[in-house]
Amino acid sequence: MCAPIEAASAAGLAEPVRPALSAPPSRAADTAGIRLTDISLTYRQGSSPVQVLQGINLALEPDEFACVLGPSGCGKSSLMNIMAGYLKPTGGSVRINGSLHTKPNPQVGVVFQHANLFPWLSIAGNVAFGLRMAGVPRKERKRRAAEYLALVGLEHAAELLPHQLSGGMKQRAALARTLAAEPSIVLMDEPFSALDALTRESMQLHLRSIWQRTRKCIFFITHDVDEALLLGRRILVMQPGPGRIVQNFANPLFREQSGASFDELRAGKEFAALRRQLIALIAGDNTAK
Amino acid sequence: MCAPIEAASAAGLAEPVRPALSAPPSRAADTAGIRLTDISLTYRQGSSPVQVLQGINLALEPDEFACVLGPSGCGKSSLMNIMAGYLKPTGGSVRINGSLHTKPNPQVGVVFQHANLFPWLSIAGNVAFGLRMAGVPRKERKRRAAEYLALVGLEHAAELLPHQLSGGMKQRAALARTLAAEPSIVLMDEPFSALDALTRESMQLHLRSIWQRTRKCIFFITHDVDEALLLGRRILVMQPGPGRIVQNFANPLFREQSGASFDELRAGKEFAALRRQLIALIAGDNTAK
Amino acid sequence: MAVKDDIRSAARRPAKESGVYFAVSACSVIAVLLLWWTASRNPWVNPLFLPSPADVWSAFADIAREGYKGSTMLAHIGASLRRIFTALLLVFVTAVPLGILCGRNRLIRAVFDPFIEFYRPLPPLAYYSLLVLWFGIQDTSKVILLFLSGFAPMFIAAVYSARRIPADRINGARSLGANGFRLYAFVIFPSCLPDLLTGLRTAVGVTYATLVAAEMVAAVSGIGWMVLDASKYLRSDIIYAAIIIMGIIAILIDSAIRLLIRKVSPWIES
Amino acid sequence: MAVKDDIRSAARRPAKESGVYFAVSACSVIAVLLLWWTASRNPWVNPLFLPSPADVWSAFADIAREGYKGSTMLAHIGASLRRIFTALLLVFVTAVPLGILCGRNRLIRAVFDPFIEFYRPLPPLAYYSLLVLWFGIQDTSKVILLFLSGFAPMFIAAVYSARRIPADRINGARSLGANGFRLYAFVIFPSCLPDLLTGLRTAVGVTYATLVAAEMVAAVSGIGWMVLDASKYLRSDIIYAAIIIMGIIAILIDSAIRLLIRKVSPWIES
Amino acid sequence: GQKSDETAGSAASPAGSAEDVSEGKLPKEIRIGYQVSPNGELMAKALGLAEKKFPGVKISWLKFDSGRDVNTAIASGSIDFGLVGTPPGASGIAQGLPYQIYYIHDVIGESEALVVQQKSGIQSLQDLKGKTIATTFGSTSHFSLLSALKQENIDPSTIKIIDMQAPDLPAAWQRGDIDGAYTWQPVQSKLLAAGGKVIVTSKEVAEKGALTGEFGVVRSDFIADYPDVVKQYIEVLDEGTKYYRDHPKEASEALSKELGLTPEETLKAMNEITVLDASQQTDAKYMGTPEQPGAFGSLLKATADFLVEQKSIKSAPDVDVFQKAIRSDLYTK
Ligand SMILES: Nc1ncnc2c1ncn2[C@@H]1O[C@H](COP(=O)(O)OP(=O)(O)OP(=O)(O)O)[C@@H](O)[C@H]1O
Ligand SMILES: Nc1ncnc2c1ncn2[C@@H]1O[C@H](COP(=O)(O)OP(=O)(O)OP(=O)(O)O)[C@@H](O)[C@H]1O
Ligand SMILES: [Mg+2]
Ligand SMILES: [Mg+2]
Repeated sequence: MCAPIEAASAAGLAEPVRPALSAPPSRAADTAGIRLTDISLTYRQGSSPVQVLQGINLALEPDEFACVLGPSGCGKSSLMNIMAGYLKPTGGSVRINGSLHTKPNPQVGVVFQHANLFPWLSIAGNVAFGLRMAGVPRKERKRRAAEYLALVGLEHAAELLPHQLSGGMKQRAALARTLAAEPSIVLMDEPFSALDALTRESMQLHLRSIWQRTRKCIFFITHDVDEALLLGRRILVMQPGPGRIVQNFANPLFREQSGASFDELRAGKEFAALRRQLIALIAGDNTAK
Repeated sequence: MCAPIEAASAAGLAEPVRPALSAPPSRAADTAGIRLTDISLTYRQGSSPVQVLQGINLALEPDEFACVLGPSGCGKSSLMNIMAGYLKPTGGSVRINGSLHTKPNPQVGVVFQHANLFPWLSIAGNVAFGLRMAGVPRKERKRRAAEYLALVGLEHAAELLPHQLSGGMKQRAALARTLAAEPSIVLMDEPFSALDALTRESMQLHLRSIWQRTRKCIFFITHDVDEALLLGRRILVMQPGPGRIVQNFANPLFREQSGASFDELRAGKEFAALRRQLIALIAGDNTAK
Repeated sequence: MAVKDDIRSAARRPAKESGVYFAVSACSVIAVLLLWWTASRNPWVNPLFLPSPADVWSAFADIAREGYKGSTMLAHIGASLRRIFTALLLVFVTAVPLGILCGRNRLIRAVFDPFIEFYRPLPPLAYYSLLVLWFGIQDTSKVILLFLSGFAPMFIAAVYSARRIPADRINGARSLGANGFRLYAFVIFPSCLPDLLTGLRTAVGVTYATLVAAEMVAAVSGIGWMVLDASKYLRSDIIYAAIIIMGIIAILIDSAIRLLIRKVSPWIES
Repeated sequence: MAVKDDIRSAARRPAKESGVYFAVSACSVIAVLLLWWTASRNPWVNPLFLPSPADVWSAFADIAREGYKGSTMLAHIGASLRRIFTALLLVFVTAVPLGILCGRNRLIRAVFDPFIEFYRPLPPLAYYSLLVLWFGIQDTSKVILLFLSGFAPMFIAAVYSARRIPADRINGARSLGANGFRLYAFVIFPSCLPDLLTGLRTAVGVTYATLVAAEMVAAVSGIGWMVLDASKYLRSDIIYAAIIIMGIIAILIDSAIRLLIRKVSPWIES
Repeated sequence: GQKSDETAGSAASPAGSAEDVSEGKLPKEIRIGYQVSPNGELMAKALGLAEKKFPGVKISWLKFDSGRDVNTAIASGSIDFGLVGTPPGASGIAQGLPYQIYYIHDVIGESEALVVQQKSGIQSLQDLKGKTIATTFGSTSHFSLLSALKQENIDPSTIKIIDMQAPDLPAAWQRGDIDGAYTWQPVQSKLLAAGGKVIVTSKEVAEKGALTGEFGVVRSDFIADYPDVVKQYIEVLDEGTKYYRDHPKEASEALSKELGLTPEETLKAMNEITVLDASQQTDAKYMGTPEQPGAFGSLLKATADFLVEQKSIKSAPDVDVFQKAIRSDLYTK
């Protein structure tokens, strides 16, 4: 496993921008988890091409919880779209559990900023959608949908339509829908940023406990430094021009058994220091001010 | 001036719910600032009336910066709409600088969650709108619009149309537009909640420095406890069923000359404690957990 | 720290208020009827130009009782509705798949676009004589005229609805294993459905507006033909009666589709 | 901690790609023209049903050079456009203020709604003979027919646009001192303008579709009359030529309005 | 656009389609496009003569308002028999429509006339300058009006001639939108009753060489397949015409419903046209015989030339094309 970079424990985090890791972490078997090799992406904007991603190398373990931070437009969503198979990279390759990954695939689940449920299906129907596509028989589908609804605490809302739910409930249903397809990897693009502060906090707790139970590999994009620090086992920082990973370190605040509540974590000195440095890094100052 | 409630300095804040102040704060002259007397509001929802606000009494000094917290649906926006004159209260009265206030009025400026600029006017045109309505001659209008654009740091964007601006720029333009009409009171309904975390923080800094320079009376609704603690000189907490003010205290973290940066404020022990208690209060636990 | 889930109540319309507005509408209708009645009693108003409400009512009663020129009133209405619904059915089964395909694939759209754009604004009467030449004077040419008038709005609605499906929804569905035909059947079509029904409303409107034109050549039945025939003999009373029947039918059809929309897509406020 | 302000570039459309689609469209048009040409050369195709492109072209050239039955081609086009634009002007100055008022005030809306809802779906031909009775056979009745067909869509667009102005925008304007007439002139009207222009597009479309009907009675000029007259003598070549002229005019008018929309409201993606 | 009947006919969708031609074979259905004109065909329809003649065959009567629609209907193969006036008929033959002439129904006399408002002060054709005169373009009336002007050497462009359907005329007349109209019955009577006055009738115009009339056309395919049916239908028309002539009173009562006039008005209208029976068809004034073509062919040619002059049709073929379309051979025993 990649050792937390020296700087992370104190104030020196942002000083020398470490190049992204080019060797896979030692503990991950070569085949399990996500492995990005030398990903680059160029968009055509009008007549001139714009390089959005360059030389991205990344390896995530099959039970990783990686939070990705970076200023707006640095290419976080583009990178995720490549990992999901929505976008073909201009160069490089994506391997999921060892095999090349090019098209969207139930192996790789995605949760979006807006819950993005199918409004014409009940919540149970939404959650069962992936199973239906996989040809699981109706009865079995129903059983498993109920299971995942219970996991996100929505048993009572199974028969409702999405528009009858609050934002937080919708987002939990979306999470259940993705998990019900039993992906080995879950990509999340700012899944909580449209929620209000309170709902957001409760969703963060939900997500952490789900991860603790399912141990999926989660790739979690966020704008919110607090969120990344509270949730991530690993933290990635991207910078634009062209987009690349400039920091990749194990979150020193992460506690495997979540003994500490979020409030306790927040109150720590380390939290404040890390927070300040990450913000400075995202804001584009390569030297902490 | 209303003394900070005893509990605010330590952990006991949320214990006994103090009734809202029924006497005006002593320092405020009877005529200056905002004064709400016994405001109540009933909506007709279908056939049954729903009481949304009850017995709201509030007095704010002419240079107050009051942040309002409360769970979704507790009536914050409704209260602001009454103060702005958009909504007639079912009972009670609003006095602005001593005189009864019933209709929208350039005296009371409003900033909304979405910048809400007139998309067909340039930024300068938007900022000058209030002056145009007041019959200020074109030349003078132009001069004053430029002044307020400078105040929010948008000199260079004067001739652009709103759609050409980023979210943060739009929100600053909206602030300039409201200030240019020279209101004595500015009401703001979650003005930064649609912005991303970084832009948001920069807007908070902007707003604080503008308040320090202009010393308007600001009534600031937010969902974000951090934001309230970082900005407010006074903090109001509302609770629903029917909506009422359950806490009204001077923010102990408030520093007149903003010697401390937000990061320093955040790092303090007091901040974390207050934060935890306010969140518990908003989430509906009347006793801190 | 528990966040209360709010299950939003679907309907929040004030029911009482709408009663007031209904009353106002009713009053204004009654006022206009009264005005009509007074005007038509005025001796200097030619009853040819403005038959009295009583005349119109008796013309209506007459047609309802004895039919009009060989067919009962219901048969006339039925003939028109049969033409319209045949045309609309054809419209739906052709314009919807083609429109959705065009909406999802810009190349296919580029193939069809110029023709749709070209024929769409053409007045149906301009090409009606060609249709009669090609398809004869029977119902075929009438139905095709109605079909062509309804096709363009339905097609455009289908293209538009398919284009505006959020990319995230399609991507999400693909990540859940939907692709090819199943993507169209289980995700794209249901996503479009509310817009398609709204498009159907427009198509019905346009088709209906073409009804009289369609029944101009060699018809002996249909409510549109009735108006034309009555106007040949300057029977204003029958013209008025037929117009009122037409208006009522149109409102009924439209309400039915609106109801359907509300039923099919309760999450859309209309 | 400085946040970089990004001034978004207004246009981000890939210009190159649209060239490809244009080429595809052009190809498909050429393919259809070729098909037409081949089919019309086929001996078993009656030229009455399908005149050859050459015939249509020569009919067009003929009309362009020598006019059609007493008026030049431009005079015919001019007569039709004059009728349409007079009607649209009337539509704009009546439907827009009334629609905006109805959109802002539910009581006023309740007064007018039943009539609009009733007459809106009626086929214009159904009441055309009444219009001719009332207003004579001159241009008046033609313009009124076109006016009535365009009024409903414009009115509905105005109501809709006035209703969907965000409450915050109106409230914000009032807090900045706008009220009464100035609120309408400086805030409500400009807010509605993009929707109004879109409504105008619809109104133009509907009006244009009614053009041939309007020129059915007592006309000797106008491009719609030309089609009708040509179809009396089964002059398919002239019918085709006139239809093509009509299509092109319609596309030109529509493009002009779209350009206007883009000019007036650059913030709306169309 | 010249086309022989054979090629043009096969493009139309044939209804009573061709197998081999055999004597006495009957189609399943006979579709007759009629117009409301007081003649033998309308009589036959009112008396149900065709139904009696062809028991077991479905007879569909389809009403048309103008020769234009009849032309279109035959071109599209929608009807088998049709009735057209001379101008649309001439234009149809000139354009190679797949039909042939089997019967001349009537020659128009006073039933079509130029009626003007008495208060307009028009006394003669010369007074028409600057006035608004309505007529139905492409009809026999339109043809007669323009012919009358030509006979008097009046430039039609000095008059405002507008295109109106006959049923629309009374309203325009009442409102004073038009000063006059060249039109047929029953509208003509209505205009006369509403303060009108006759300036010139088609009879007078015909005497100066511009005859108008109405004749029956049959789809080429149909006559090729069922020549006997056409002959039998001619018998039906003959029967109708005879009844029309012999029992004017009963006839007027029977026709008044179709015409929407009173029996008296119907009788008047009946007297204003000359209906022809089968025996008159081969008269030299009309069809003539296959050996000795009558005047009708040249009349159609002249009418077609006139339409060319009016730029209504592109070109008119030679007179023998018209002669060929006239099936006087049906009348040779
Ligand atoms: N379809 C596209 N065509 C051209 N350029 C694009 C496209 N999508 C994104 N870009 C550009 O690529 C860059 C990266 O975009 P991306 O959405 O990946 O950033 P992001 O980090 O997710 O930003 P945010 O935090 O705002 O979501 C941006 O500069 C954007 O303008
Ligand atoms: N027009 C209305 N008609 C009926 N009820 C309303 C109306 N507007 C608001 N309400 C109700 O009044 C209550 C208070 O609403 P309000 O918008 O003031 O709350 P809020 O505190 O601003 O909530 P949020 O934090 O979500 O903005 C809610 O229960 C809401 O459902
Ligand atoms: Mg993104
Ligand atoms: Mg609110």
